Amino acid sequence: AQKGPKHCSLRKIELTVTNLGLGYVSDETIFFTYCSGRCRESRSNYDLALERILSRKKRRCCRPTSYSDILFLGNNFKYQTIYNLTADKCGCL
Amino acid sequence: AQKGPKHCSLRKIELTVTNLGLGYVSDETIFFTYCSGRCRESRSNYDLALERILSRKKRRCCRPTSYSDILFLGNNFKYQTIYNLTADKCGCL
Amino acid sequence: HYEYSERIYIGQPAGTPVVQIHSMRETESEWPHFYLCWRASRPPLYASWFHMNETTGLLSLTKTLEWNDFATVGFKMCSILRPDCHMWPSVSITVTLENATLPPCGQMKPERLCFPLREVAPHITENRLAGALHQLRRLSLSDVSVPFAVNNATSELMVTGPVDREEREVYHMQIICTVDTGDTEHKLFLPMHVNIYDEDDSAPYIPFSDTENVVVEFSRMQGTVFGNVLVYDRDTTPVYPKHLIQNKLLGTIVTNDTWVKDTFTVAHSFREEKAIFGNVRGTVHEFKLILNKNLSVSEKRSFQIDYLVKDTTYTGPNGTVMLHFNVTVLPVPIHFTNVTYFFTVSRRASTYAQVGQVCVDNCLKFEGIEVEYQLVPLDRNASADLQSCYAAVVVTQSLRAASGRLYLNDSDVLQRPECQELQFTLVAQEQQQQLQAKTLLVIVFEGEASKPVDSRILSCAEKKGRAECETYQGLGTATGLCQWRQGSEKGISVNYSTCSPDLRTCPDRFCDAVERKDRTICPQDCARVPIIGGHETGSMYGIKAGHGTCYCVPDRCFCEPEDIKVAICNDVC
Amino acid sequence: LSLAGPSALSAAEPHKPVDCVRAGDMCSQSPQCSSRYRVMRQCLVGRDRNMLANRECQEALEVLQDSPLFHCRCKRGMKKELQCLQSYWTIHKGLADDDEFYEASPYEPVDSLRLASIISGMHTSTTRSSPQCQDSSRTCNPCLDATKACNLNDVCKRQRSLYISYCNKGSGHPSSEPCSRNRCHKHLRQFFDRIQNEYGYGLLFCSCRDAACAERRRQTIVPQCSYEDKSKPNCLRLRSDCREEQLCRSRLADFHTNCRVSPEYISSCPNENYQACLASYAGLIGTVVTPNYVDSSPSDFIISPWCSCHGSGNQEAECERFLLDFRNNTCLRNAIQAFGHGTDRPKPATVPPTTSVKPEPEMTANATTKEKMLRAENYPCAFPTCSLEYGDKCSLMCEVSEDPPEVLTIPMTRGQSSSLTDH
Repeated sequence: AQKGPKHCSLRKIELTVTNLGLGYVSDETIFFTYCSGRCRESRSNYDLALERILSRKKRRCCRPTSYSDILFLGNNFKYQTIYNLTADKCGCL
Repeated sequence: AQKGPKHCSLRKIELTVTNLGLGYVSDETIFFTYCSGRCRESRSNYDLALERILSRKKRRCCRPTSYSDILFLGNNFKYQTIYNLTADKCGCL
Repeated sequence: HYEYSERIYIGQPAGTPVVQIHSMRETESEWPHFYLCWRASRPPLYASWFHMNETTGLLSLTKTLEWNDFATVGFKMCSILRPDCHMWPSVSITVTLENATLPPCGQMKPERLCFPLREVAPHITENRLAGALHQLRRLSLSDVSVPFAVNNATSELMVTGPVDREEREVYHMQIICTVDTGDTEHKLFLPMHVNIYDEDDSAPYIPFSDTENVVVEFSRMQGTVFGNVLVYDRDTTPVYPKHLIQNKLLGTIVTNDTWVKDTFTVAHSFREEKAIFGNVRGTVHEFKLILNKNLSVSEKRSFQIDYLVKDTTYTGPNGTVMLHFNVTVLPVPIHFTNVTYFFTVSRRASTYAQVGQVCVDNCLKFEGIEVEYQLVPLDRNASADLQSCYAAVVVTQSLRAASGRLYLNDSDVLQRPECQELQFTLVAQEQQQQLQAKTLLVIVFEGEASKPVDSRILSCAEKKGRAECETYQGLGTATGLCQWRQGSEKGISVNYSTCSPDLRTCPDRFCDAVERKDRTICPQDCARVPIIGGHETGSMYGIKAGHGTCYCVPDRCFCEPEDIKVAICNDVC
Repeated sequence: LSLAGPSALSAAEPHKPVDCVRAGDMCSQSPQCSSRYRVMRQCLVGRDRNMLANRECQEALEVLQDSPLFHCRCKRGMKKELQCLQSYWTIHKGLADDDEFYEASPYEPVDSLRLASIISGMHTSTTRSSPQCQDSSRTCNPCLDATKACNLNDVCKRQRSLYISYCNKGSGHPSSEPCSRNRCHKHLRQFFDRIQNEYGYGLLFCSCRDAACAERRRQTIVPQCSYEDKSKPNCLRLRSDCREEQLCRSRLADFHTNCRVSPEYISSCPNENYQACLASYAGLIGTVVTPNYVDSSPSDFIISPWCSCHGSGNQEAECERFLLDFRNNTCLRNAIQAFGHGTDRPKPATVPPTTSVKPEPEMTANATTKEKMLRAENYPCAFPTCSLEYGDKCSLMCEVSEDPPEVLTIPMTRGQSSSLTDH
């Protein structure tokens, strides 16, 4: 995983479809993009109040705000699609 | 706080604006509504892949999908607004 | 609008007098004639039960009232208006038909016998002829010093001669009624207030001076108000209804100097006062001189403005008064009177650090006078390198005054040893007449330059604590380091804790001309982003008051107490 | 000349009225009525006295008086309320003089029992009789309780937040546009129309023991935007502006009908109906004549529209009378105090705290018994007919003097005495 800036942003890993571990077998290499990082600066009044009232950090999550599908040729020479696999954009939700 | 159903849903606490702990001073009582509960059932291909690749549970968060403002009369007899303070609806994001 | 009201009972015979209407005469030759008119276009069922004597104004019954009369009419109140009826002065008469016979005299409360239902408050106009204004039931009034009397024969309350409202607006009298019911004698006292209507019979007059001396100097902006001359009028001035305004004073500037007419106007306002007119309502009129346009700084004149005021609804003599404004317009020199500017700048300062303020004589008093400032390097033939040093400092226009603010425009220059001292000619130019003033301005760089830590200098306001604040070289820092302000009050306070580039100018609840160049210099004064946590916004933007510590990131600001030990959020919530 | 029964304005009509929207529909189906209705609309557009006096307008009025439009009424908060009021005033505006002091209400009298049950249902719930007030150790603030009740009710909370957001603009608000009084008024009206009376009345009429509670009560309508202004207009100008606009004219007529001080009733309110008065008062909130508490005095509060009688000229008495209908209205005061103490429907025995002072003139009297042959009780004594019809059996003699009486008595014959005072 890429050691990047602290704030919630898009990260990427290069790996084969097989290594996704979803059971698909294909030696095609893809970029698996995901969201990670701090969401501290995007808190709202809701988060502040939650922290004060429940004294628990129910902080915002660094999550994708849009996804993309992956289409590949499996080792069985059939084209397949994995829907909503990679993150396009990230946000603190 | 209300001991409610496991799944991610809206909860509410009755408290005064002062007890929100945001610095506003008003004896007005409001419902502070927030989201809490599990998001296990709403995972996507992205979540599955992430669990496998990073072997870390980046589960979806139970977060508000819409907020409401709170308008109140402070003990200084001035009307004030706290924007996006309470959750209206919840979702696993 | 006067209302008569009376009660009638079942069994009262035809001919019973119900109500006596009075109408006062305007002139000797006038004699009132009384007619009944109905609110709706067609007389109601009960119209035929009443007769109005055309000359005496006495309304009486024409039939004896029976029980079914009550049933047929029911409770409905209908109002009929005959076409010509509203062409004449009219009063409304409400007759209440009681569902009962007349109670015997002994059972009737003395008050009922003596006085009508409603509080009695007749209104008569001043300066009118004597005459009856109200029917006091079989009342008699012996002569009293007030201008009222009772005609013992007819029990009519009379006014005995013209009354003057400006002397007295209302007469508080008391009716004493003695009721002899056979075995007991009741004496009853009832207050009666007769109000006097006003008409425009008083001329306007000037209580103090009719002249005001006006000096126009630094305030030369259109709309500026000078002076105030008072005119009194003992008459009232109704503000409603607009088209019936009485006692209106109109004024005109008496001059054929077109410059004066174009440049000045006189504003008139009025208010009702009582105490100064002997506890009778009168009107105080105010006349103020107003600049119609911006005056140039070089204008220099002395003249007198005469203003003729006329009472448009007063017909008597001396209905006009003349006011005078002695006006002196002084020129405003654009000048630096023996002033040279000398500023020092730390070499550690960062871009947008504020260096100081420049101001021509009296510039802080200027209104409607625009002055722009320029820095011109003194040594025009300096080498290119040296010339580039001069780019370090720039001057910009203040927003609230005709002064200039100097600030550091390029902190890299501070790194260059050759840039030691900058000598400028400071040029101030007035924008309308292009008048100029010049003086010397020297800036000396002092101290050692600090190595730039981070190419991207961020806002001091991002720092949340004293330690990280006072070690950070944020934007706009004069000393090279941000300054921490520690608040102490609980709750939402104007003295919130925060990290600032320069506590002299930020936060001061004013987004000044330099801070406005980049809102991250002082978001506390200039932020237009959401503010999270307990706060009060400034009148236009920024944080007027905050809870605990206020700090800002690019897209929002936070105000929260420092006591929350906030763990850095790891990737997983 | 108008003939009125004992309770003139608010008495129930002999037959149940249809609402004016339906009456308008019925009229439009009759060629005779619809044509006259159109003529009447034209007559009023001119609004000029002579226009109303012309033959055609008068003839139209005569026909319309026999149509259902003459007896129709409207209901507060009904669908098409504005259309209903327009039909009503098309007829009644033609009948009324311009400067009629009291106008009949276009609204159907509210069934006080139905209203009372709504409000009494509230006594048991969260507002006025909440435990906090009985327990003297804790500061009792019924207005705060009323706010809590509203905040914890979804509809009330949303509607309250809505009007506050419109009325509180411009005071340190990020967007800092100035408050728009029209929009503020619109949402205040919407608040009182849409939420249950128990919540609205709780906020408006909560009873207070201290200034903090009273100030919260005063702030309910966000007076800085909905009520106060730089200067105070003349009250007659305010009334005239109100009567130019149908909703305000209706709500003012309704207030005058239901809150008019009626000395013949113990409660000072017409038909002893506190609720109708409270409803009419609430109906004025959000109109040009929006009334409010003038300060934060807890119990001896004063309510007034934002106007004064300065500059009334010769109409000062009328102006003062309009103003006193708010500032010195015992019916309104009793209704509010009764609501605050949970005793909204006065039992005839319970004499309310303030008996009416108007228009009964304060009279002082003293009686001396004299031997008299006549037994007065059995002689009907009609005043002023008494003297004309029954000769001197019932003789009345009164004098006028200026108070305070510096009494000068002039010797008179028996049965006649006169005294003279001036100040």
